[in-house]
Amino acid sequence: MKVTINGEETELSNGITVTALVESLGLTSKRVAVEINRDVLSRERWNETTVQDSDQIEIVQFVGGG
Amino acid sequence: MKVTINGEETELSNGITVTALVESLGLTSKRVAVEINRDVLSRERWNETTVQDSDQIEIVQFVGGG
Amino acid sequence: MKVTINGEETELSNGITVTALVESLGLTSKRVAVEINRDVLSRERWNETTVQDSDQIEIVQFVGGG
Amino acid sequence: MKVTINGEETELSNGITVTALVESLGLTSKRVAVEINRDVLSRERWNETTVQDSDQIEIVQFVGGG
Amino acid sequence: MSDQYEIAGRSFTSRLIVGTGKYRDFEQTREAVEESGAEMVTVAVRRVNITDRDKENLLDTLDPARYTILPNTAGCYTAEDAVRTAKLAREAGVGNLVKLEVIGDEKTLMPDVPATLDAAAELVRDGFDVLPYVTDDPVACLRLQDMGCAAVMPLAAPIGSGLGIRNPYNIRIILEQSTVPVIVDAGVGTASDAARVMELGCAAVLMNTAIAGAEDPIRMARAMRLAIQAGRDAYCAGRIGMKLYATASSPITGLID
Amino acid sequence: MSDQYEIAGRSFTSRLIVGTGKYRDFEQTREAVEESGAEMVTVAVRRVNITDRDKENLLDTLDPARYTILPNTAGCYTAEDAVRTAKLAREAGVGNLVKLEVIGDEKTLMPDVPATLDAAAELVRDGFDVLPYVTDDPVACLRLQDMGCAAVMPLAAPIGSGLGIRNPYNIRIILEQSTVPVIVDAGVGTASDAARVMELGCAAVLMNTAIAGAEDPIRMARAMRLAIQAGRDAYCAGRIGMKLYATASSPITGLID
Amino acid sequence: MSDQYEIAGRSFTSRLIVGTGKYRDFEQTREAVEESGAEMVTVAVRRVNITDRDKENLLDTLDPARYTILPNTAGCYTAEDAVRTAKLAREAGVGNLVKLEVIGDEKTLMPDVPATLDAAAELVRDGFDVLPYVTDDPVACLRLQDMGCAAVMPLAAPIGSGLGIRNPYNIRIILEQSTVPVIVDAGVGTASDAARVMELGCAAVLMNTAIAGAEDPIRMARAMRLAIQAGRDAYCAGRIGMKLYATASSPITGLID
Amino acid sequence: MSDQYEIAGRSFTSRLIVGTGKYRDFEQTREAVEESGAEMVTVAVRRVNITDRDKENLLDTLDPARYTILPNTAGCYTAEDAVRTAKLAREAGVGNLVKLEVIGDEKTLMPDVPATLDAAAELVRDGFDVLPYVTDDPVACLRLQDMGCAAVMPLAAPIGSGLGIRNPYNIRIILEQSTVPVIVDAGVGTASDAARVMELGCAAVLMNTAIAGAEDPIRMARAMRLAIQAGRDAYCAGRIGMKLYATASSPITGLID
Repeated sequence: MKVTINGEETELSNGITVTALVESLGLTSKRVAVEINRDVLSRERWNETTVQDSDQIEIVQFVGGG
Repeated sequence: MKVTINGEETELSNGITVTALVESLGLTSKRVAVEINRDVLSRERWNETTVQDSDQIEIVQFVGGG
Repeated sequence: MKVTINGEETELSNGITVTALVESLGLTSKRVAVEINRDVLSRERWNETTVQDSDQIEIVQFVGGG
Repeated sequence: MKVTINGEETELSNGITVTALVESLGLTSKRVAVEINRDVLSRERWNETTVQDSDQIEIVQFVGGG
Repeated sequence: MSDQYEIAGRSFTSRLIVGTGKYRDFEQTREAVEESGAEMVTVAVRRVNITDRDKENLLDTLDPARYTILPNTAGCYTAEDAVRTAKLAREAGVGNLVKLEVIGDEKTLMPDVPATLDAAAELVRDGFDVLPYVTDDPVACLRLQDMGCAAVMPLAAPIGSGLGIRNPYNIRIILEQSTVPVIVDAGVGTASDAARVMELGCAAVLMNTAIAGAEDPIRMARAMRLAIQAGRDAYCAGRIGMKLYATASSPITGLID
Repeated sequence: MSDQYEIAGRSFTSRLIVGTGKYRDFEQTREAVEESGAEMVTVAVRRVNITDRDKENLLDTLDPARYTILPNTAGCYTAEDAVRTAKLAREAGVGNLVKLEVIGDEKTLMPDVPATLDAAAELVRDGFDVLPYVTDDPVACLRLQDMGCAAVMPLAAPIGSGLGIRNPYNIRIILEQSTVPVIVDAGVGTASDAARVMELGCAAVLMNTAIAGAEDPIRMARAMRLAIQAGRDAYCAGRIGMKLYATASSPITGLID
Repeated sequence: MSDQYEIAGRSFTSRLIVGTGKYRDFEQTREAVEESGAEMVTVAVRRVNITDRDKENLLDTLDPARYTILPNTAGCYTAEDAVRTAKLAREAGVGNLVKLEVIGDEKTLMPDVPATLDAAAELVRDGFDVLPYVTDDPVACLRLQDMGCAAVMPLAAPIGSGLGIRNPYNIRIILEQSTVPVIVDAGVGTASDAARVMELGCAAVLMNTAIAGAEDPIRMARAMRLAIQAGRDAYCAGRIGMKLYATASSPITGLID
Repeated sequence: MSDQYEIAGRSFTSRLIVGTGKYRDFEQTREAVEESGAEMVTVAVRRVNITDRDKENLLDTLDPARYTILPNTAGCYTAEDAVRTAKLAREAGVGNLVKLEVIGDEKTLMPDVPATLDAAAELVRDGFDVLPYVTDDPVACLRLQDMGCAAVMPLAAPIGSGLGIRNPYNIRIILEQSTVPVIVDAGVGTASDAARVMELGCAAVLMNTAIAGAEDPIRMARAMRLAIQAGRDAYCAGRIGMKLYATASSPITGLID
């Protein structure tokens, strides 16, 4: 299926959970946050949440700012 | 009937028109505006408009201001 | 004889008066002042004063200034 | 003899040296400077200098200042 | 030198707009306005005193045929009251200009920016030519301009403070971005303040207390008229630059030895 | 309202004194002086050009019968040269007024205070009415006044800098102590600067570059005339005080519910 | 002398809050923050670069166990985006503090007051400790305080302008009315600006560009740390009053004749 | 970071020079000087009280072995008295440094420029290292430097006025022309004033009343020590430029959609 991650179209295997997605991106240990279709997804719900076709996913972290 | 004009309770005879009211107050010639129950009443409609019991009436004019 | 007028060496005939000098320069009618050897020479004394050899003469007027 | 010390007339025995005067005032150990008749007297010359009648003597020290 | 500016299709030569509050009496008001040379005057909307109606009306003193009357919404603390007051003013028959003023705090009389924006939007929709009094907030001025206000009127300093133009930097930003006239309203204290506003490139100045509150209001009215002409002339004349120092104004040649 | 001031027994209505340097030509000089409304103008003393004498004389343009001529000693770096220059100026027949100027540094053109004091003392002894240009130094101004100068002329900022009145505090001290007119000379850049000087209570302002150096000198001359009238009026009218905030200029009674 | 202040129940000794943007690299960021003595640092929320994930994470450099992390909503132009960004930041696990920033104009980066008020209200309802960056608008600050923000953060001047505190009068009004800490955010350019903010009585100063943009950021970080301590000490020490002049600091008795 | 400056061959790390007048007692003087971190202190020269000699001597409190003692000529109104006082100070055995001060007016305590120049010339001839207190007069400072003074000490504002640096433009001119250290003396009121002096590039600041006159002199002494380090650091660190507006300090890439 096709989803959009941080603005880029990406091909993902059906039924993948957010936990698996984050792991596949090597971000598990990082302080990141995930938003799906403009709703923030709390870390506790990553496991039970499977990515749906054409989801809009945002994965963010902290960078330098003022 | 009782109405409130500029915050003061006043006794008026039933069926009085706004034109008559303004005249009775000696303001006909003056540049005044009338509001009834928070709606501005255009001068053209003074004649056809009769004051109702317990109307809230505001009659205003211009004064010095900055 | 040689004199210096406004910084420039000039040849003058002996015995010339300041009046004559000013006239020869076409400045009689102008509002000018004359200094000889660093002393101001009042207009009344132009007539009686003859220029001496090697005199340092300044002839000034008014110009725009702030 | 009479001298003036710091503006006050004082009676001193004739022939007294500046060293003795300063000592009599208990100022020997202090950082003070002496002026006689408006001339500063260097410390080296205190010994050889005897106070004269009607001398104007100033004895100063350091105080708080900005 | 003709040098006019326009507000909502009306042309004005005088760049001084004066308030009519705080004067001793109507006669002093009339004299001060006259001396100020103003072509537009602000007025407030207040209840007729029903029990004592005889006292003269301000507009008997200031003929609307001669002066453009700019009713204000002074004293309103909500968008709704400001809109009601504006509508009443228009109904009283002096046209559709309004000085919109929504106060946010009775202690400082500083404007309430969100309420001012809301009221401005409604009044513009309703066909008013809106002149909003607002803080020296470039973004608020941008919004007011974009929604169709006839001018923007940032404050120089709080009403009646006399502090003069506290933040010329914001005024400069507002001028840079504005496509409508920028009129500085409130805070001017003395003549040089008014001149300085004009030197920044503002279209006009609106004031009341600085004149009415002076020991001699009539003379101060003249001072302000002259100061605003002076500041405008200086702006148009192109002032000299600033340098740490110094160039001689007398020639440096022809000096005596 | 007649509101004159006196210098050395002469009365003046205009509180603007203008220099005549740096103009494009005599015609522009004449127009600018005319527009400025000045009654007194400064001029410099320079050598006649012997080899080319034909060019018009400044005083053919500015009739001494109409304008009080104030010769300056600009360009002098010693008391002696300043005194010689002043004497030559007097001899040229425009009276005994002199703007004394002894420069201490050619880069900044700032005055040399000790040399100015020395020259002033000699010129006063010699019967001149001395108007000394000096730093904004209260003590120097006190000395100049005590020795009999007709006025004191502290600078607002360096000549030609256009920085305006850099240190109003010193000017205020000088005003407080002075028994002769205080004329601010040099440094004014634009109209509001001039108005501000007058609002401090100064008797007059002397300027040259601010007008002659503007893109449109004639219009700036007008700006300065108006600004100085405005500042003087504001000073006399008694401005409102300054507050952190705020007093309503519209009545707070009679508001609609 | 212990002299702490509190924000949302947390106590801080350092009154300098620093941003972490615009540094050469994380190492320089770390050094500057270290030298600044800051206990709270602002960070931005941005997308992970999916294609190049390896680069170090800022919070590996600035340990949240040591520094209070203050995520900002920089770059948001609507209340909705600001709220989403704040929620993401909280979800990333650094607590519920947020520096709310809703920009109104990309050219000047000035805040959008109405959008800031809307976002603040929603974030407060949602349990955030909100530190809103806003114009120096006393009414806006009053609203933010009344709705339960943990502090108000008026700007000294536009972000990155380095103009220092443009309008101390507004800051004074805000201080007078505030029951929450007043933190000046943005516009500080150099050490004396920071000291002056503290001398007005503000609780703290937030800055980024002034340090990161200096030629020597590490030394400027130190300058700011010292300046803020200095300004705070001066505020607490009770400065001398201002007089036009003058009192001797050396005794006037005991002078030699 | 070692960052010393030199006066007359002596090196100093602290750029704060403090006066010792106006303190409650010697103990408070000692504490304040200690807290200020000053390495040089000014003292006055006064008559010993012959009738009551027992009271402690200031230099028992401030050990000349630890502090460089800078005697002043405060209270002198003529060059002659200043020279006599300087010679007495030197004779008292604290070296040949002197803060030359010749007052021109007892009301404002402003310096007498000509008398200061005369006294300075004589003291330099007599082998003193002269630190002259003078107005912010660039020409006077040039003369003092040319005659061999060890530094120039223009005032920020009148002694004890607390007005801060009234005319930074003159100080900048003086800095531009000076080959000796420029020390601002007198007029500083609070910490930001001191920081600002250093940011202009001055070598040091001399103050007394600002510390001694504060409600808490010890804490103000600390404030001044920190402020002067801060201002010096900021000067050396190279501050950001000033812009009317604005550059983002958070990255503008990676924003969420």
